[in-house]
Amino acid sequence: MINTEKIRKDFPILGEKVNGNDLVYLDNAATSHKPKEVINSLVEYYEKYNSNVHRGVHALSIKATDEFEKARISVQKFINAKNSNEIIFTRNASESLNLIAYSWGKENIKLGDEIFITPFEHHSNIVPWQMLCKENEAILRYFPIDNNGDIDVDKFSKEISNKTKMVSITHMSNVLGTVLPIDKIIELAKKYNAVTVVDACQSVPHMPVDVQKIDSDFLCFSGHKMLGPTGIGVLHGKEDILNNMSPFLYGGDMISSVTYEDSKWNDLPYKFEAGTPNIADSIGLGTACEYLTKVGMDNIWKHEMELGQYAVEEISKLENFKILGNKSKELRGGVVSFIHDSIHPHDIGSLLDGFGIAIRTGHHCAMPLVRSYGVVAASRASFYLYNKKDEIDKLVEGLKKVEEYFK
Amino acid sequence: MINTEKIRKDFPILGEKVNGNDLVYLDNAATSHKPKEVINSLVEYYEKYNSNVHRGVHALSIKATDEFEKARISVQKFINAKNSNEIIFTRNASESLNLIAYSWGKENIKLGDEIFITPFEHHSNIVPWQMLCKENEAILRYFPIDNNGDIDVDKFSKEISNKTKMVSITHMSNVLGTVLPIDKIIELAKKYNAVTVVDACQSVPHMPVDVQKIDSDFLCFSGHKMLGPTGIGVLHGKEDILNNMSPFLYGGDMISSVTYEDSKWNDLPYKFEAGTPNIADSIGLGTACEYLTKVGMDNIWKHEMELGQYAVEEISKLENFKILGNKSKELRGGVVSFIHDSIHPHDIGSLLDGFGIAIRTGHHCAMPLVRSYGVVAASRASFYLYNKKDEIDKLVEGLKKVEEYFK
Amino acid sequence: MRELSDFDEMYQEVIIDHYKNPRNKAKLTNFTEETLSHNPFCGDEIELQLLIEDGVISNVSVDGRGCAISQSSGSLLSETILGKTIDQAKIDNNSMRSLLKDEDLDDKHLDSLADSTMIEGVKKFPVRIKCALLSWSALSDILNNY
Amino acid sequence: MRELSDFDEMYQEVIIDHYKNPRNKAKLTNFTEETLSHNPFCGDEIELQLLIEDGVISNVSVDGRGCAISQSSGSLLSETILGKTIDQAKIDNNSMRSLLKDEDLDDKHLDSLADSTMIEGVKKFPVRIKCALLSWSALSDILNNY
Ligand SMILES: Cc1ncc(COP(=O)(O)O)c(C=O)c1O
Ligand SMILES: Cc1ncc(COP(=O)(O)O)c(C=O)c1O
Repeated sequence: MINTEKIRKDFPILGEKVNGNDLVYLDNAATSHKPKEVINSLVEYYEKYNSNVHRGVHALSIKATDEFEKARISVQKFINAKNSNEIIFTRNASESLNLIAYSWGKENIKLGDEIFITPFEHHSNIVPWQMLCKENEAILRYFPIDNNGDIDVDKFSKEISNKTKMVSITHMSNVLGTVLPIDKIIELAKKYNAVTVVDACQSVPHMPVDVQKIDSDFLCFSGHKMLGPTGIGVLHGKEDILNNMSPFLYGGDMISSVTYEDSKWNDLPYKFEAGTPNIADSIGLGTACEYLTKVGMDNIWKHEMELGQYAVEEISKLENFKILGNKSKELRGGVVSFIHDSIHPHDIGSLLDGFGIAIRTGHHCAMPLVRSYGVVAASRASFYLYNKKDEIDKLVEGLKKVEEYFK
Repeated sequence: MINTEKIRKDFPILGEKVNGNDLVYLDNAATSHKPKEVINSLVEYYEKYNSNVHRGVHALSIKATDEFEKARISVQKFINAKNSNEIIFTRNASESLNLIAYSWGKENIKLGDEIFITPFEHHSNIVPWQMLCKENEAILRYFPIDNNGDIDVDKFSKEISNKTKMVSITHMSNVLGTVLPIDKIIELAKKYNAVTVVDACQSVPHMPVDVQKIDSDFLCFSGHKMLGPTGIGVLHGKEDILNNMSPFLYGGDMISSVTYEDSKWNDLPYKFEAGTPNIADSIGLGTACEYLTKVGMDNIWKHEMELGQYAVEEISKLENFKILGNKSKELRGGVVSFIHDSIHPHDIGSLLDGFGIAIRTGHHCAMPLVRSYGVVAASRASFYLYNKKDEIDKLVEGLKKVEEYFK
Repeated sequence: MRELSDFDEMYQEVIIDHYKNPRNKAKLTNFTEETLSHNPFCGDEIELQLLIEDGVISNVSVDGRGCAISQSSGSLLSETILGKTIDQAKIDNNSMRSLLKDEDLDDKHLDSLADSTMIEGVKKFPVRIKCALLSWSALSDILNNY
Repeated sequence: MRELSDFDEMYQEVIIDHYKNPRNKAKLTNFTEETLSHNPFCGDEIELQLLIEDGVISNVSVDGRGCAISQSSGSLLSETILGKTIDQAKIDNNSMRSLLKDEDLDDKHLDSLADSTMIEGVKKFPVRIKCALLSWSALSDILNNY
């Protein structure tokens, strides 16, 4: 098990007061906090060896390049990618998904082809495919859902066909906390030679993820949700697929040579990293990966499943609150969304904030999913390695007070 | 005039030793160093109010959103944009230029249309247009050059025509230090209703830039070259043009509503900012703008012109070294590139690094321009507000020693 | 330390009443203007219908989904503008924005806003000001054409 | 504090000599293999031509543009591999990489590299190792087809 109290000391912000109360931060699915190590790695970069990378013969540039490439290797190891050149640094998961749509999608998705996504997706894993399908006259289809509101893989196995060119699925829903059966889905997709994309925004930060085991073609996540800085995301792609793709953004670093008339592309991963990279934040993300590995992803996942289950149980005890999604233990991580009979999530959120409790309220960038529950907004509590049960108790206390207040 | 010694104290890295020598950092055109204020603003964000923006009702999210939007206003004021919603945060200038090519270019550049760029451009202002012209079967043309190697505006005025749909020019060359006559060029472009893009990577950090006065349609720059963090860039566009453009990247924050079938776009600037923004570094860039304003852009520009001129004079005295580009005073900022008769820039760079002097060597991401001088690489010294004349003296001393060494 | 009672200023009794019992909610069959206002960051919606006859708002309907503030504000707005001239509604709209920006307003303007002034308590919760203005933005959309 | 003399290890006399007087620079008219190796980050180029007959490198030309290290390394390479069998050239190529990675090499392998070992001084300047290997990468490109 992990030592939450010890871990909390690594996170300066957790000592902050909010409206006079200790901060209870339950908004980790939106973004996580950062340990001192990560913040220090940024400061160290800027104070000791700040420089542009890849083209310098001077000491700062050499050191910056080294640390930047070491960070790439930290990320590679964290998700067990085969090769560090399969790790493309982007701004965030949204950009990673767009890169796939623009670079792989535009060339490979043809008239009448089908792309499957699930009804659980974040807007970032919906809109790029909607636009691609519009532009290339392809068809965007949604996974079928069973009576419990879960993905119906059996039914999907009858709907997928040779027309299916791509399957893009979230590994874990950022609203429901449900873990999707991506193994089975990817196996099916492979049968039909469909390219697979995993939106791992809510999995890579919280559970052990091994891209070679998952065997996804592409996998995307954001640094800021996994103790890393804002402004850095990752696209993992299999080397041979990335090699066959055209670049996405054009500019410095991604070219091998330019004449007035024409250009040649650089090798992976640089082919996809145009312009001066986000050097400091890449290094910060590398540090975050190392921190998480030190704590142990297995431990973190166990801890969060426990918190998730505890929150489901406790909130379920409140009469007028309803949990969204499947309550079963195995399928759920540390994300719990709920609605109240009559009190709107914003009002809940505002009052909880008065007690120092930070939850997220709204559509969670998953409007279609939230609407499918008959509401436009829900409240969401989401946990991370530094959260503890008594924070969930505070949340439940808070919810009771909110209800009392609006009676 | 500015007080260099006082300014230097604000930059922690300037106290570093390199190979036992005081760091002499003359690689500012590649990236600049960061003052304590900027580094602290990042630390403060992560330690005090880190949170995702725009959708939260809790205190951290409200504070993060406030500071993020204040940073946008700092940038707006820094370049005197009409409205803060004209400031789009990107990763870097390269992404800003690609955004224009993808979003404005793909829809508006038609078969046979012409785009003009200059032979002075950085790859980031060449390759996006090469690709756009290939895809849309348009023609990429280069500004004519006069006998001094400067842009020939008179000749250009005869080459521009109604077929010219876009003119994209660097404000100041990152190799030659030459300031381009963008006022005249934009005036000409307007006559033919061509849309104008200014690559202001080397101007916004170093001289007062007023986008309303310049009257450019688009203007791009990178935060890391102007005391800001890595990973943050800016696209300025005129509101009505941006409003008429389709989005570039799709995902969270940039949409107004999503259904399973369709999506509607959010307002400016969010329409162009998909996914979680680089919150910390946007705030850092805002702080950088305020720092620069405090010192005064007029002062900085005067200081750099002086350094540039001094460097040109001193290096010109060395027999076997040749300065690239126009030597005239009015047209040149603090960037000086030079070549030696027989010693290759990398060898010069390596030896100078031994003395703690950081210059850049290579093609400076402007291969066509550097090749037009008959070489594949050049050495470049580039200055900023914290550089001083005695650093240029050290450079010249170093160059003499290099020559001695290779004799 | 913030107490629950601090919220009373935002959630005035009148506000809660309008939230639980919204006025003028029934859709109009006879209307001249219709608009949907929507906060993309939270999903709240206000649908506003107006019947404008001879420069006067002679009927109004406000429907929507969202928080106590956005919905009660819509209900209050419907009472404030019903029967007003276009010009007066425009003045009210400006007054409302001034009120929430904490600018000075004279009694004449305040009186005209009537119970809509009760939403003023959100000023202490700046992030909720957008909620309070959602319906007024819908009104702006329509009035801008006049 | 780094002294100019520290650089002597990288810029050995032999290196400077090969830089100033590159061997086997003349383009071949009769060759079986040709490749261009290029460092995208700095622009240095090496053009390598080989005449391969019966599994033996019977003629070689190295031409290019770039720094003292990349160009002298190319010139040294041409001397090292001229007359060698494909197999031996492959061994040399591996030896060269081991040498620069500071791995142990026995005398047989070192002897076969001949003067090319003189480039070893770049090890102290890791960023220049790429320069030293540019011509050897060109050689790899060709030998990989054998
Ligand atoms: C003139 C010019 N344009 C564009 C760029 C590209 O900037 P970035 O690498 O930050 O995207 C640079 C910087 O290298 C530059 O000097
Ligand atoms: C499942 C999922 N996908 C995609 C995203 C988008 O991530 P980002 O905003 O960092 O691009 C998020 C985060 O909001 C998410 O939870």
